[in-house]
Amino acid sequence: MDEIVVSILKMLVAGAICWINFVIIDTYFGLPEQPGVLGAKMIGEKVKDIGGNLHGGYFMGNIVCSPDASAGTLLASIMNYLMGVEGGLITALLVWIGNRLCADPGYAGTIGALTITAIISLLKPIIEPKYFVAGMVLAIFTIQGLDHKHASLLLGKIAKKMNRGE
Amino acid sequence: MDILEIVIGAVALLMTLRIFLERSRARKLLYLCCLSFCISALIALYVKSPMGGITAIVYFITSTLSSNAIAYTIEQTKHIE
Amino acid sequence: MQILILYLVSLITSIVVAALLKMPLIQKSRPIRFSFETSILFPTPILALGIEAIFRNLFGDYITLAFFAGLFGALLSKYSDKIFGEP
Amino acid sequence: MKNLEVLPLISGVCCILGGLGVVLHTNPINKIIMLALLEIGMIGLIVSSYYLDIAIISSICEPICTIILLLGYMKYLTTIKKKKKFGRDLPVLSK
Repeated sequence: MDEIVVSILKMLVAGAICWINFVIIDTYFGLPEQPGVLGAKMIGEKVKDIGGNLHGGYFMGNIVCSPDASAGTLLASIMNYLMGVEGGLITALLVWIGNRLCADPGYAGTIGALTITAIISLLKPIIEPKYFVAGMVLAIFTIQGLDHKHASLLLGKIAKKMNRGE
Repeated sequence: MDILEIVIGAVALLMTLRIFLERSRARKLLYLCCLSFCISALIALYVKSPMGGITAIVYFITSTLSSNAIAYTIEQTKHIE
Repeated sequence: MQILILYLVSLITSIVVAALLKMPLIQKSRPIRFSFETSILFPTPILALGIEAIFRNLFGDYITLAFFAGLFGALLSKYSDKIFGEP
Repeated sequence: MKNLEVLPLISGVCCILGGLGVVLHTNPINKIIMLALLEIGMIGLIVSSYYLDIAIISSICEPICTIILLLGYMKYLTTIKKKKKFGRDLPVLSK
Protein backbone atom coordinates (compact mmCIF):
# COMPACT_ATOMS: atom_id res chain seq x y z
CA MET A 1 0.00 0.00 0.00
CA ASP A 2 2.90 2.29 0.72
CA GLU A 3 4.53 1.68 -2.67
CA ILE A 4 1.44 2.89 -4.53
CA VAL A 5 1.47 6.27 -2.78
CA VAL A 6 5.20 6.70 -3.46
CA SER A 7 4.81 5.85 -7.15
CA ILE A 8 1.88 8.24 -7.57
CA LEU A 9 3.94 11.03 -5.97
CA LYS A 10 6.86 10.30 -8.32
CA MET A 11 4.49 10.37 -11.30
CA LEU A 12 3.06 13.76 -10.32
CA VAL A 13 6.53 15.29 -9.86
CA ALA A 14 7.67 13.94 -13.25
CA GLY A 15 4.51 15.33 -14.86
CA ALA A 16 5.21 18.79 -13.47
CA ILE A 17 8.78 18.69 -14.83
CA CYS A 18 7.55 17.63 -18.29
CA TRP A 19 4.84 20.35 -18.33
CA ILE A 20 7.31 23.13 -17.55
CA ASN A 21 9.80 21.77 -20.11
CA PHE A 22 7.55 21.56 -23.13
CA VAL A 23 5.48 24.69 -22.50
CA ILE A 24 8.57 26.88 -22.11
CA ILE A 25 10.34 25.48 -25.19
CA ASP A 26 7.23 25.65 -27.38
CA THR A 27 6.50 29.21 -26.33
CA TYR A 28 10.08 30.33 -26.87
CA PHE A 29 10.17 28.99 -30.43
CA GLY A 30 7.08 30.93 -31.42
CA LEU A 31 4.18 28.48 -31.57
CA PRO A 32 1.56 30.97 -30.25
CA GLU A 33 2.79 33.71 -32.56
CA GLN A 34 1.50 32.54 -35.93
CA PRO A 35 -0.15 29.39 -37.34
CA GLY A 36 2.46 27.35 -39.15
CA VAL A 37 0.07 25.44 -41.44
CA LEU A 38 -3.46 26.15 -42.63
CA GLY A 39 -5.19 23.69 -40.30
CA ALA A 40 -3.82 25.33 -37.14
CA LYS A 41 -5.50 28.61 -38.08
CA MET A 42 -8.91 26.92 -38.25
CA ILE A 43 -8.49 25.26 -34.84
CA GLY A 44 -7.42 28.57 -33.27
CA GLU A 45 -10.51 30.33 -34.58
CA LYS A 46 -12.77 27.52 -33.33
CA VAL A 47 -11.22 27.75 -29.86
CA LYS A 48 -11.77 31.51 -29.91
CA ASP A 49 -15.46 30.98 -30.69
CA ILE A 50 -16.11 29.16 -27.40
CA GLY A 51 -14.59 32.00 -25.37
CA GLY A 52 -10.89 31.19 -25.30
CA ASN A 53 -7.80 33.10 -26.33
CA LEU A 54 -6.67 33.24 -29.99
CA HIS A 55 -2.95 32.75 -29.34
CA GLY A 56 -3.59 29.83 -26.98
CA GLY A 57 -5.71 28.33 -29.75
CA TYR A 58 -2.83 28.66 -32.20
CA PHE A 59 -0.63 26.81 -29.67
CA MET A 60 -3.08 23.89 -29.45
CA GLY A 61 -3.55 23.76 -33.20
CA ASN A 62 0.17 23.66 -33.85
CA ILE A 63 0.55 20.71 -31.45
CA VAL A 64 -2.15 18.78 -33.37
CA CYS A 65 -0.78 19.53 -36.84
CA SER A 66 2.93 18.75 -36.41
CA PRO A 67 5.10 16.89 -33.85
CA ASP A 68 6.59 19.63 -31.63
CA ALA A 69 8.33 19.67 -28.27
CA SER A 70 5.48 17.71 -26.68
CA ALA A 71 6.07 14.80 -29.06
CA GLY A 72 9.82 15.15 -28.55
CA THR A 73 9.40 14.90 -24.77
CA LEU A 74 7.18 11.81 -24.90
CA LEU A 75 9.22 9.89 -27.48
CA ALA A 76 12.59 10.73 -25.89
CA SER A 77 11.40 9.50 -22.49
CA ILE A 78 10.12 6.29 -24.14
CA MET A 79 13.47 5.65 -25.81
CA ASN A 80 15.35 6.51 -22.59
CA TYR A 81 13.25 3.90 -20.79
CA LEU A 82 14.03 1.26 -23.41
CA MET A 83 17.59 1.95 -24.62
CA GLY A 84 19.45 4.44 -22.44
CA VAL A 85 20.94 7.78 -23.41
CA GLU A 86 21.54 6.79 -27.06
CA GLY A 87 17.80 6.55 -27.58
CA GLY A 88 17.48 10.30 -27.14
CA LEU A 89 19.78 10.94 -30.10
CA ILE A 90 17.85 8.52 -32.35
CA THR A 91 14.63 10.27 -31.31
CA ALA A 92 16.03 13.67 -32.28
CA LEU A 93 16.86 12.39 -35.78
CA LEU A 94 13.44 10.77 -36.37
CA VAL A 95 11.49 13.75 -34.98
CA TRP A 96 13.40 16.09 -37.33
CA ILE A 97 12.40 13.97 -40.33
CA GLY A 98 8.76 13.96 -39.17
CA ASN A 99 8.81 17.73 -38.70
CA ARG A 100 10.10 18.30 -42.21
CA LEU A 101 7.36 16.04 -43.65
CA CYS A 102 4.74 18.29 -41.97
CA ALA A 103 6.29 21.54 -43.37
CA ASP A 104 7.72 22.83 -40.07
CA PRO A 105 11.26 24.13 -39.44
CA GLY A 106 11.88 21.61 -36.67
CA TYR A 107 13.67 23.62 -34.00
CA ALA A 108 11.24 22.88 -31.17
CA GLY A 109 11.09 19.09 -31.54
CA THR A 110 14.82 18.33 -31.58
CA ILE A 111 15.73 20.75 -28.80
CA GLY A 112 12.88 19.44 -26.62
CA ALA A 113 14.12 15.86 -27.10
CA LEU A 114 17.69 16.80 -26.19
CA THR A 115 16.75 18.76 -23.04
CA ILE A 116 14.52 16.00 -21.64
CA THR A 117 17.36 13.53 -22.27
CA ALA A 118 19.69 15.69 -20.17
CA ILE A 119 17.10 16.06 -17.39
CA ILE A 120 16.38 12.31 -17.24
CA SER A 121 20.07 11.39 -17.13
CA LEU A 122 20.56 13.83 -14.25
CA LEU A 123 17.56 12.56 -12.24
CA LYS A 124 17.97 8.84 -12.96
CA PRO A 125 18.89 7.68 -9.39
CA ILE A 126 15.75 9.27 -7.90
CA ILE A 127 12.99 9.01 -10.53
CA GLU A 128 13.11 6.14 -13.05
CA PRO A 129 12.37 6.98 -16.73
CA LYS A 130 9.09 5.05 -16.82
CA TYR A 131 7.49 7.60 -14.51
CA PHE A 132 8.25 10.30 -17.07
CA VAL A 133 6.18 8.44 -19.71
CA ALA A 134 3.05 8.45 -17.55
CA GLY A 135 3.75 11.99 -16.37
CA MET A 136 3.88 13.28 -19.95
CA VAL A 137 0.48 11.71 -20.69
CA LEU A 138 -0.99 13.49 -17.65
CA ALA A 139 0.64 16.75 -18.76
CA ILE A 140 -0.83 16.59 -22.27
CA PHE A 141 -4.21 15.63 -20.77
CA THR A 142 -4.41 18.89 -18.84
CA ILE A 143 -3.95 20.91 -22.04
CA GLN A 144 -5.75 19.02 -24.81
CA GLY A 145 -8.35 16.97 -23.02
CA LEU A 146 -9.69 18.55 -19.87
CA ASP A 147 -11.07 22.01 -20.60
CA HIS A 148 -10.23 23.91 -23.76
CA LYS A 149 -11.39 27.37 -22.66
CA HIS A 150 -9.41 27.74 -19.44
CA ALA A 151 -6.34 25.99 -20.89
CA SER A 152 -6.19 28.44 -23.80
CA LEU A 153 -6.60 31.40 -21.43
CA LEU A 154 -3.65 30.15 -19.33
CA LEU A 155 -1.48 29.58 -22.41
CA GLY A 156 -2.28 33.04 -23.73
CA LYS A 157 -1.23 34.60 -20.43
CA ILE A 158 2.10 32.73 -20.51
CA ALA A 159 2.70 33.77 -24.13
CA LYS A 160 2.04 37.43 -23.31
CA LYS A 161 4.48 37.28 -20.39
CA MET A 162 7.25 35.78 -22.56
CA ASN A 163 6.73 38.44 -25.24
CA ARG A 164 5.44 36.09 -27.94
CA GLY A 165 2.09 37.04 -29.42
CA GLU A 166 0.11 40.29 -29.26
CA MET B 1 -1.35 -4.69 -14.07
CA ASP B 2 0.83 -1.79 -13.05
CA ILE B 3 -0.46 1.43 -11.51
CA LEU B 4 1.01 3.47 -14.40
CA GLU B 5 -0.84 1.43 -17.03
CA ILE B 6 -4.11 1.84 -15.11
CA VAL B 7 -3.75 5.65 -15.05
CA ILE B 8 -2.93 5.87 -18.78
CA GLY B 9 -5.77 3.46 -19.60
CA ALA B 10 -8.28 5.58 -17.68
CA VAL B 11 -7.23 8.69 -19.60
CA ALA B 12 -7.53 6.82 -22.93
CA LEU B 13 -11.01 5.49 -22.06
CA LEU B 14 -12.22 9.01 -21.18
CA MET B 15 -10.84 10.39 -24.46
CA THR B 16 -12.59 7.69 -26.51
CA LEU B 17 -15.96 8.52 -24.96
CA ARG B 18 -15.46 12.25 -25.49
CA ILE B 19 -14.59 11.77 -29.19
CA PHE B 20 -17.80 9.80 -29.68
CA LEU B 21 -20.05 12.36 -27.95
CA GLU B 22 -18.51 15.68 -29.11
CA ARG B 23 -20.53 17.76 -31.63
CA SER B 24 -17.91 20.13 -33.11
CA ARG B 25 -15.65 18.80 -35.87
CA ALA B 26 -12.53 20.79 -34.96
CA ARG B 27 -12.52 19.88 -31.29
CA LYS B 28 -12.67 16.17 -32.12
CA LEU B 29 -9.15 16.53 -33.54
CA LEU B 30 -7.79 17.78 -30.19
CA TYR B 31 -9.16 14.74 -28.37
CA LEU B 32 -7.83 12.46 -31.15
CA CYS B 33 -4.33 13.89 -30.62
CA CYS B 34 -4.52 13.15 -26.86
CA LEU B 35 -5.69 9.57 -27.55
CA SER B 36 -2.75 9.08 -29.89
CA PHE B 37 -0.34 10.10 -27.10
CA CYS B 38 -1.95 7.53 -24.76
CA ILE B 39 -1.76 4.62 -27.24
CA SER B 40 1.87 5.43 -28.07
CA ALA B 41 2.79 5.29 -24.37
CA LEU B 42 0.85 2.02 -23.88
CA ILE B 43 2.70 0.37 -26.80
CA ALA B 44 6.05 1.21 -25.25
CA LEU B 45 5.02 -0.06 -21.81
CA TYR B 46 3.58 -3.31 -23.27
CA VAL B 47 6.48 -4.32 -25.57
CA LYS B 48 9.67 -3.95 -23.53
CA SER B 49 12.27 -3.99 -26.33
CA PRO B 50 13.89 -1.38 -28.65
CA MET B 51 11.73 -2.55 -31.58
CA GLY B 52 8.66 -1.49 -29.57
CA GLY B 53 10.15 1.98 -29.26
CA ILE B 54 10.66 2.25 -33.02
CA THR B 55 7.04 1.11 -33.52
CA ALA B 56 5.81 3.81 -31.13
CA ILE B 57 7.76 6.56 -32.90
CA VAL B 58 6.61 5.56 -36.40
CA TYR B 59 3.00 5.23 -35.24
CA PHE B 60 2.95 8.66 -33.59
CA ILE B 61 4.49 10.56 -36.52
CA THR B 62 2.20 9.00 -39.15
CA SER B 63 -0.85 9.64 -36.95
CA THR B 64 0.14 13.32 -36.85
CA LEU B 65 0.37 13.38 -40.67
CA SER B 66 -3.16 12.00 -40.93
CA SER B 67 -4.70 14.60 -38.61
CA ASN B 68 -2.80 17.37 -40.43
CA ALA B 69 -4.49 16.32 -43.70
CA ILE B 70 -7.96 16.25 -42.07
CA ALA B 71 -7.55 19.77 -40.59
CA TYR B 72 -6.36 21.15 -43.94
CA THR B 73 -9.42 19.69 -45.70
CA ILE B 74 -11.85 21.18 -43.15
CA GLU B 75 -10.40 24.65 -43.83
CA GLN B 76 -10.59 24.17 -47.62
CA THR B 77 -14.19 22.93 -47.66
CA LYS B 78 -15.31 25.79 -45.43
CA HIS B 79 -13.90 28.12 -48.09
CA ILE B 80 -15.74 26.32 -50.90
CA GLU B 81 -19.22 26.14 -49.36
CA MET C 1 35.87 5.61 -23.30
CA GLN C 2 35.90 4.15 -26.79
CA ILE C 3 32.25 5.15 -27.30
CA LEU C 4 33.17 8.79 -26.61
CA ILE C 5 35.92 8.66 -29.27
CA LEU C 6 33.45 7.29 -31.84
CA TYR C 7 30.98 10.11 -31.20
CA LEU C 8 33.74 12.72 -31.39
CA VAL C 9 34.94 11.33 -34.75
CA SER C 10 31.46 11.58 -36.26
CA LEU C 11 30.93 15.09 -34.83
CA ILE C 12 34.21 16.49 -36.19
CA THR C 13 33.76 14.78 -39.58
CA SER C 14 30.28 16.23 -40.04
CA ILE C 15 31.41 19.78 -39.19
CA VAL C 16 34.43 19.60 -41.52
CA VAL C 17 32.40 18.19 -44.45
CA ALA C 18 29.68 20.79 -43.93
CA ALA C 19 32.30 23.54 -43.99
CA LEU C 20 33.74 22.11 -47.23
CA LEU C 21 30.25 22.18 -48.81
CA LYS C 22 30.09 25.99 -48.18
CA MET C 23 27.12 25.98 -45.79
CA PRO C 24 26.69 29.16 -43.69
CA LEU C 25 27.72 29.15 -40.04
CA ILE C 26 24.30 30.33 -38.85
CA GLN C 27 20.99 31.07 -40.57
CA LYS C 28 20.96 34.27 -42.61
CA SER C 29 17.25 35.22 -42.56
CA ARG C 30 15.81 36.79 -39.41
CA PRO C 31 14.11 35.81 -37.12
CA ILE C 32 15.90 32.50 -36.79
CA ARG C 33 12.98 30.54 -35.34
CA PHE C 34 10.90 30.68 -38.56
CA SER C 35 13.62 30.14 -41.21
CA PHE C 36 13.86 26.92 -43.21
CA GLU C 37 17.58 27.15 -44.03
CA THR C 38 20.07 24.63 -42.69
CA SER C 39 23.42 25.67 -41.29
CA ILE C 40 26.52 24.18 -39.68
CA LEU C 41 25.36 24.74 -36.12
CA PHE C 42 21.75 23.62 -36.05
CA PRO C 43 20.78 20.39 -37.75
CA THR C 44 24.12 18.97 -38.87
CA PRO C 45 25.65 17.71 -35.54
CA ILE C 46 22.31 16.32 -34.33
CA LEU C 47 21.78 14.33 -37.54
CA ALA C 48 25.35 12.99 -37.43
CA LEU C 49 25.02 11.84 -33.80
CA GLY C 50 21.67 10.15 -34.50
CA ILE C 51 22.97 8.23 -37.52
CA GLU C 52 26.05 7.20 -35.52
CA ALA C 53 23.83 5.86 -32.70
CA ILE C 54 21.80 3.79 -35.19
CA PHE C 55 24.97 2.37 -36.82
CA ARG C 56 26.55 1.50 -33.46
CA ASN C 57 23.49 -0.38 -32.29
CA LEU C 58 23.10 -2.29 -35.56
CA PHE C 59 26.66 -3.20 -36.61
CA GLY C 60 29.10 -2.62 -33.75
CA ASP C 61 32.01 -0.37 -32.79
CA TYR C 62 34.01 0.51 -35.90
CA ILE C 63 35.77 3.79 -36.54
CA THR C 64 35.08 3.64 -40.30
CA LEU C 65 31.34 3.58 -39.69
CA ALA C 66 31.68 6.70 -37.53
CA PHE C 67 33.37 8.48 -40.44
CA PHE C 68 30.59 7.46 -42.83
CA ALA C 69 27.94 8.56 -40.31
CA GLY C 70 29.38 12.07 -40.27
CA LEU C 71 29.51 12.13 -44.07
CA PHE C 72 25.86 11.04 -44.43
CA GLY C 73 24.73 13.57 -41.82
CA ALA C 74 26.36 16.47 -43.65
CA LEU C 75 24.96 15.38 -47.04
CA LEU C 76 21.42 14.96 -45.64
CA SER C 77 21.59 18.39 -44.06
CA LYS C 78 22.88 20.03 -47.25
CA TYR C 79 20.29 18.60 -49.65
CA SER C 80 17.29 18.51 -47.27
CA ASP C 81 15.18 20.98 -49.21
CA LYS C 82 15.60 18.91 -52.38
CA ILE C 83 14.51 15.72 -50.56
CA PHE C 84 11.53 17.04 -48.59
CA GLY C 85 10.48 19.77 -51.00
CA GLU C 86 10.38 23.53 -50.66
CA PRO C 87 7.74 24.79 -48.18
CA MET D 1 -5.68 -17.77 -15.40
CA LYS D 2 -4.36 -15.18 -17.81
CA ASN D 3 -3.54 -11.76 -16.45
CA LEU D 4 -5.70 -8.91 -17.74
CA GLU D 5 -3.78 -6.38 -19.83
CA VAL D 6 -4.71 -2.77 -20.56
CA LEU D 7 -3.74 -2.38 -24.23
CA PRO D 8 -6.09 -5.04 -25.74
CA LEU D 9 -8.95 -3.70 -23.61
CA ILE D 10 -8.54 -0.08 -24.80
CA SER D 11 -8.05 -1.18 -28.42
CA GLY D 12 -11.22 -3.25 -28.33
CA VAL D 13 -13.25 -0.33 -27.00
CA CYS D 14 -11.78 1.92 -29.74
CA CYS D 15 -12.73 -0.62 -32.45
CA ILE D 16 -16.33 -1.02 -31.22
CA LEU D 17 -17.00 2.70 -30.77
CA GLY D 18 -15.33 3.55 -34.09
CA GLY D 19 -17.45 1.03 -35.97
CA LEU D 20 -20.64 2.36 -34.38
CA GLY D 21 -19.61 5.94 -35.15
CA VAL D 22 -18.97 5.28 -38.85
CA VAL D 23 -22.56 4.03 -39.14
CA LEU D 24 -24.27 6.65 -36.98
CA HIS D 25 -22.67 9.94 -38.05
CA THR D 26 -23.95 11.64 -41.20
CA ASN D 27 -21.31 14.25 -42.14
CA PRO D 28 -18.56 12.79 -44.40
CA ILE D 29 -15.69 14.39 -42.45
CA ASN D 30 -17.10 12.98 -39.21
CA LYS D 31 -17.13 9.56 -40.86
CA ILE D 32 -13.44 9.95 -41.79
CA ILE D 33 -12.49 10.95 -38.22
CA MET D 34 -14.29 7.88 -36.89
CA LEU D 35 -12.43 5.75 -39.44
CA ALA D 36 -9.17 7.11 -38.01
CA LEU D 37 -10.37 6.02 -34.54
CA LEU D 38 -11.06 2.51 -35.87
CA GLU D 39 -7.58 2.32 -37.40
CA ILE D 40 -6.03 3.31 -34.04
CA GLY D 41 -7.81 0.39 -32.41
CA MET D 42 -6.75 -2.00 -35.17
CA ILE D 43 -3.06 -1.11 -34.80
CA GLY D 44 -3.34 -1.60 -31.04
CA LEU D 45 -4.81 -5.07 -31.50
CA ILE D 46 -2.01 -6.01 -33.92
CA VAL D 47 0.68 -4.83 -31.48
CA SER D 48 -0.90 -6.67 -28.56
CA SER D 49 -0.12 -10.00 -30.24
CA TYR D 50 3.50 -8.97 -30.99
CA TYR D 51 3.37 -8.65 -34.81
CA LEU D 52 5.56 -5.54 -34.78
CA ASP D 53 6.59 -5.46 -38.47
CA ILE D 54 2.98 -5.63 -39.67
CA ALA D 55 2.14 -2.82 -37.24
CA ILE D 56 4.88 -0.60 -38.73
CA ILE D 57 3.74 -1.26 -42.31
CA SER D 58 0.05 -0.66 -41.57
CA SER D 59 0.78 2.54 -39.65
CA ILE D 60 2.78 3.84 -42.63
CA CYS D 61 -0.10 3.01 -45.00
CA GLU D 62 -2.76 4.69 -42.82
CA PRO D 63 -2.30 8.38 -43.83
CA ILE D 64 -2.12 7.40 -47.52
CA CYS D 65 -5.65 5.91 -47.31
CA THR D 66 -6.90 9.00 -45.47
CA ILE D 67 -5.41 11.39 -48.03
CA ILE D 68 -6.96 9.45 -50.94
CA LEU D 69 -10.41 9.55 -49.26
CA LEU D 70 -10.09 13.30 -48.61
CA LEU D 71 -9.04 14.00 -52.23
CA GLY D 72 -12.12 12.11 -53.43
CA TYR D 73 -14.37 14.15 -51.13
CA MET D 74 -12.96 17.49 -52.35
CA LYS D 75 -13.33 16.42 -55.99
CA TYR D 76 -16.99 15.54 -55.27
CA LEU D 77 -17.67 18.98 -53.76
CA THR D 78 -16.11 20.90 -56.66
CA THR D 79 -18.01 18.77 -59.19
CA ILE D 80 -21.36 19.63 -57.54
CA LYS D 81 -20.51 23.34 -57.49
CA LYS D 82 -19.45 23.42 -61.16
CA LYS D 83 -22.57 21.60 -62.31
CA LYS D 84 -24.82 24.14 -60.58
CA LYS D 85 -23.03 27.10 -62.19
CA PHE D 86 -23.16 25.45 -65.62
CA GLY D 87 -26.89 24.87 -65.35
CA ARG D 88 -27.52 28.45 -64.32
CA ASP D 89 -25.52 29.96 -67.17
CA LEU D 90 -27.05 27.92 -69.99
CA PRO D 91 -30.64 27.13 -69.06
CA VAL D 92 -31.55 25.92 -72.57
CA LEU D 93 -29.17 22.98 -72.57
CA SER D 94 -30.28 21.74 -69.20
CA LYS D 95 -33.62 20.41 -70.44
